[in-house]
Amino acid sequence: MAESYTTTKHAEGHPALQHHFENMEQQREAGTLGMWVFLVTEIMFFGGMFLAYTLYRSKYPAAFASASNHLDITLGAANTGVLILSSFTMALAVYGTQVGKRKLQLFCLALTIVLGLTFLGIKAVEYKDKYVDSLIPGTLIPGHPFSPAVQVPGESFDEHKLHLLPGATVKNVEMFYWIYFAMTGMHAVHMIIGVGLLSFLLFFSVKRRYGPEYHNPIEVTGLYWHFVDIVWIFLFPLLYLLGRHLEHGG
Amino acid sequence: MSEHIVPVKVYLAIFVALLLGTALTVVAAFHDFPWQFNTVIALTIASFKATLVVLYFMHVRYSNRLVWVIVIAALFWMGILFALTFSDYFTRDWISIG
Amino acid sequence: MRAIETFEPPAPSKVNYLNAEYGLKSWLLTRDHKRIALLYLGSITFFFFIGGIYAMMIRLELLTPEGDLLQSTTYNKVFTQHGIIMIFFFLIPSIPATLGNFLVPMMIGAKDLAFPRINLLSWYIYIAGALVTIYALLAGGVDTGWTFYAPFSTTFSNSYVVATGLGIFINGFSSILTGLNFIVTIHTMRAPGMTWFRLPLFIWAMYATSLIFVLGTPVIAITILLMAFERLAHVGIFDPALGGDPVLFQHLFWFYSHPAVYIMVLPSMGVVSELIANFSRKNIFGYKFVAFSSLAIAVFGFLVWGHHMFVSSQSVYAGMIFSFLSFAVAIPSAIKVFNWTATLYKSSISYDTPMLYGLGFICLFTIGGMTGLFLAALAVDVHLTDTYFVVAHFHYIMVGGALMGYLGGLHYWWPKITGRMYPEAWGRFAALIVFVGFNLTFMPQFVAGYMGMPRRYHAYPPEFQVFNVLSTAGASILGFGMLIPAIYLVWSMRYGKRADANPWNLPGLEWRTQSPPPTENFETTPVVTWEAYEFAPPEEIEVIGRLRGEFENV
Amino acid sequence: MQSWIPFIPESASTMSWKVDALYFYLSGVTVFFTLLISIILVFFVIRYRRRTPYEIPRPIAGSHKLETLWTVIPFVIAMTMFAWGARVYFEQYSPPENAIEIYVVGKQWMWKIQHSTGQREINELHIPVGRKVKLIMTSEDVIHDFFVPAFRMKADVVPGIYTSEWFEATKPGTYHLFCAEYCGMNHSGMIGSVIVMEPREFDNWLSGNAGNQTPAVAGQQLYQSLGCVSCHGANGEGGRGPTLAGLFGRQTLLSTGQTVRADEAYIRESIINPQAKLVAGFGPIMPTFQGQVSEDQLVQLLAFIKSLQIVSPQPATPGQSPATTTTAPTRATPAPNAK
Repeated sequence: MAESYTTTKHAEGHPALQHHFENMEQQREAGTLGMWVFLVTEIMFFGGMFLAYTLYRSKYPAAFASASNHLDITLGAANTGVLILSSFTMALAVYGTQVGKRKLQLFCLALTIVLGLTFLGIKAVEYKDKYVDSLIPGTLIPGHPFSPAVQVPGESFDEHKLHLLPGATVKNVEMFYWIYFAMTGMHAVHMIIGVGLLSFLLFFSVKRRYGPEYHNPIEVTGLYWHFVDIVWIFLFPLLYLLGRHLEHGG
Repeated sequence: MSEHIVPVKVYLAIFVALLLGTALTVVAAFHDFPWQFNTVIALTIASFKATLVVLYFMHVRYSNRLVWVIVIAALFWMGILFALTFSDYFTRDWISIG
Repeated sequence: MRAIETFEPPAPSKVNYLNAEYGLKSWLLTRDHKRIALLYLGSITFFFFIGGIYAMMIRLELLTPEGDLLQSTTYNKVFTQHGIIMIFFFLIPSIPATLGNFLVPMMIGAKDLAFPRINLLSWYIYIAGALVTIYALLAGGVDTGWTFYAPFSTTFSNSYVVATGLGIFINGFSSILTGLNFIVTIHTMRAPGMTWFRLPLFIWAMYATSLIFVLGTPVIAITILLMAFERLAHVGIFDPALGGDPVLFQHLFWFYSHPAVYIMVLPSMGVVSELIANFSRKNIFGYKFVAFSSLAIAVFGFLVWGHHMFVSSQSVYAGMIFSFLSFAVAIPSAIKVFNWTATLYKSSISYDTPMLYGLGFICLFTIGGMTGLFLAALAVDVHLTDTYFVVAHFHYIMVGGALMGYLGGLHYWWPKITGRMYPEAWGRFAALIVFVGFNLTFMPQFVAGYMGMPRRYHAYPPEFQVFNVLSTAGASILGFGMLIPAIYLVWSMRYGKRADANPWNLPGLEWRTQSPPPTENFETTPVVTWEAYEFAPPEEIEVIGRLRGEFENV
Repeated sequence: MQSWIPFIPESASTMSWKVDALYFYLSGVTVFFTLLISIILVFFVIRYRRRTPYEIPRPIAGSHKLETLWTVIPFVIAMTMFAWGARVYFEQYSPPENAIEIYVVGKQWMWKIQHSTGQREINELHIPVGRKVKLIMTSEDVIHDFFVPAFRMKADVVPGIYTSEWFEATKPGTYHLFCAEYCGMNHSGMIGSVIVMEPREFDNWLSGNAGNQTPAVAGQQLYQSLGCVSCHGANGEGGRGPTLAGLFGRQTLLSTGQTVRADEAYIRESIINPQAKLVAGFGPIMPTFQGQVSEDQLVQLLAFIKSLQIVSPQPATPGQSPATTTTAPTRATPAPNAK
């Protein structure tokens, strides 16, 4: 980044150059920096929830492991794969725009949207499963309280029933599910916003707005999309995996 | 900020590494390690994956110092939030009220 | 001493940002940072007077020991709403969103902020948050205290907690966007030649403030959100009856809310640096120390939140860590005070209104800062926390500090903003009244606090009455002192003497364009070849005392 | 209520003068620096006032020496304040051995106090002069704070956990008791008094108010009526549930292999959330008592379990006066006779 401008370049005259910037380079720099600063706020926003998670996980380990084991690891892992793939296609979309491969740009943007929607679809299925098992905490859905069936020791295994590890209580399992819904829900909100942004980009890409000279919007949306991916990269082990070994060990 | 165009090969390699990391963390989760190593392993793999995304997909590896500073600052502030909060919770038992 | 060289005034032009366009639409859809600053100025002034009315109600109730004027439920709402409005809707946006918005691009030689649309959006977000909060106040108000401590807020209060929380949550995004805009603008849009160490200290202060906006505000947002959900849907994070921990709420709340104190006072420190240097026609003593102390305050400010929780059942050892760090954060503030004072040595001090506020700031901030040490000292804090001592201390910082700086800055840049001078005699008179009224209001509260009077009490034992009578008397004077500028500033917008481009004869960039400035601030992009506060050429620099060989370049 | 020094509240505990001493030090430093800055400011403002409208003073370079000076000196002073404050704070929050234990339950908007000798009070606390008194406190609803200005002591009373504060009164008299953490509508009415008495008067007061069950005895009744006996044994000797006699204060091995000190917090948790920390060798068979026992009753159960500790002949803890320990009247609790 230029610490100061030695010369005042005149506007390049690109139609996308806003009046208050000196040139496209400055505009691009500002856009990228702005998104990075925004991502810092996002990190702190999720940070508050990760803090609450860490505290209660260490306070109620058995309940959190029991609740975690009830989550669908197959769907969770599949979703992780979907999201990683979408990050990959997003990176390719940026690449395609940078080097002017328009077909690659359009195809990858579209594919990223589809993968984002796939993720949200799988998430919706998981939420529905939790609803069926009465695992929606508090009165988030009025009239449908948190009342999971609990597996009694010796009873045959029922995947709809909650298997409580020693030391776990239903009440603390409920807290896990609130943290689960709060974190994945907030993540899903970010996904929805991301899909919205990508649709906007796709629309204007079709209209040939972005190319090698002007691709900052795609680039910064890519940064946002990768960030949402990173949040999930941490959510997946923390919510789905920790405590899995207890299920089989004891 | 001169622009750096990352070759597709690199993206592909990172993508494969991320998938492998995911598979590895799932497998490791079912294995019973001593002490708290399950948590340590899961978080190490997650951090590794996140680092790959940040460095390559988000181009930080090719970015200027300012972006590095921003990324490190974000982690540092998360660290403050965690470290000082847990400096309370971890030392509460040191004096018992009884 | 040498005579001032007058800067070449820019060619006068009739077109400026105020008359470039007309009509309501031209204001509501403007992307000009100067117009957005005025939109903010109007909004926060409105909230300042609402908050002020609440303050007067509090003081009138406390005139007598009995709870006679207001019922306890009403009183609890009044002090809560005083706090929420003054903090979230006046003090936090005050200097950044008005003076900062107006001046950051002008002082660095840019045409606008980096993201003008986001800037306008931040004002609309502020208004949206304000409307939701006003709805909550009209519907029945809120009585949790501005701190929203769980589980009172999550479970026990019977007031409009969720609506108020939503208002603050929304409002938070306005702060975040302002901070983001400033950081990007200062990094990428400085004029040619405007290096980091040529930046006016106000810009350093705004940069430090923006860091806190960006790093702290998201945490209060998520905290308020979790609190609201807990109240709405009985999903527990904070209420012990639901397995939660109320102390976690305090950690998360103060992680933002302690740095928020620096959001309020850092911009004022920036303004005061401008005032002290410019009205004494002197380069600031130890420029780099003052600049970096702003950043140090922003960073250290995040490490000390636990000093609000010394008696909260927090671990004794964590208390010691937080106490230690709290004393450390006092040092950069002390450095600033000493440097401001040293700047005045062998200078040429004028007694214009902004300077009076600047000098008042130094005095009151010293008291406010020093009494902060009482609250950082663990053992004394145990006695003082949640008493009137705390109330007095933070009013010395927020009114004596933040508000004094704001008023000083408003007067200082008023000719630039409006193109008109305010009446100088009235200005000095009001500054004096505010200073006297303020001290009379809050000095007795220090004593009442050490005597043991708890805060947030609507009735109190009669032995505390004498302090409260003094305090109420002071508040009346202070309230009167606040009305005077409100009247003459509005008056001057139409009838004030016209101001030329550089009424104070100053070297800063914002004074090198016409008053009021044109829409893009400068006719041509300026090229900066001078240092900050360069009244005289650098070769005339005097090295004081026997410290030769030690000096840094100014 | 004032001491002989103006603007200082009455000092009535061993901690008061320690806090006051630090306060005087802080005040001295504050007054010194405020005056220093103000006098320099006023002097400069007069001495260097602008004399002609166009004069320009010579610029002055900054000075690293001066900057170092006014960084290091405030830092050193600040560290003395820190060290002094931390030292006294540690003392304030380290509960002493052999203190009279008194249970405090805060609720909107009153203080409910139980002496271990059975006296109950509301919004009043009677204590003897010259004895260490430790309060074990919890709340039924929101956060409160037990604040006695004359003792320079306060601590939050937090629902869900036990907190404690202690003091040793030095002077008989009646002192303010305030709730210092905002707790809702009648927060400013959640006040009372601490009455410090000479030991003999206090004994009189104790015997004059005798007749209530001690918390331990009340706890014993609860222990029976709640059915704890069936697993933990009539005298806490254990059975299907772990042994309770002698449990308090001991390290206990848990089913997870960890050990935990059986303190107030542990016992409280084990009653309302029994599965959380299972004792090694016992199954998760105990039902939760959350919602079935009030905070008052929890305190009584706690007192009972603590009393089981004393297997050998009772040490003469002065808190338990002979009138109440020898016979344990088991009649139902009458209406509180304290105001």
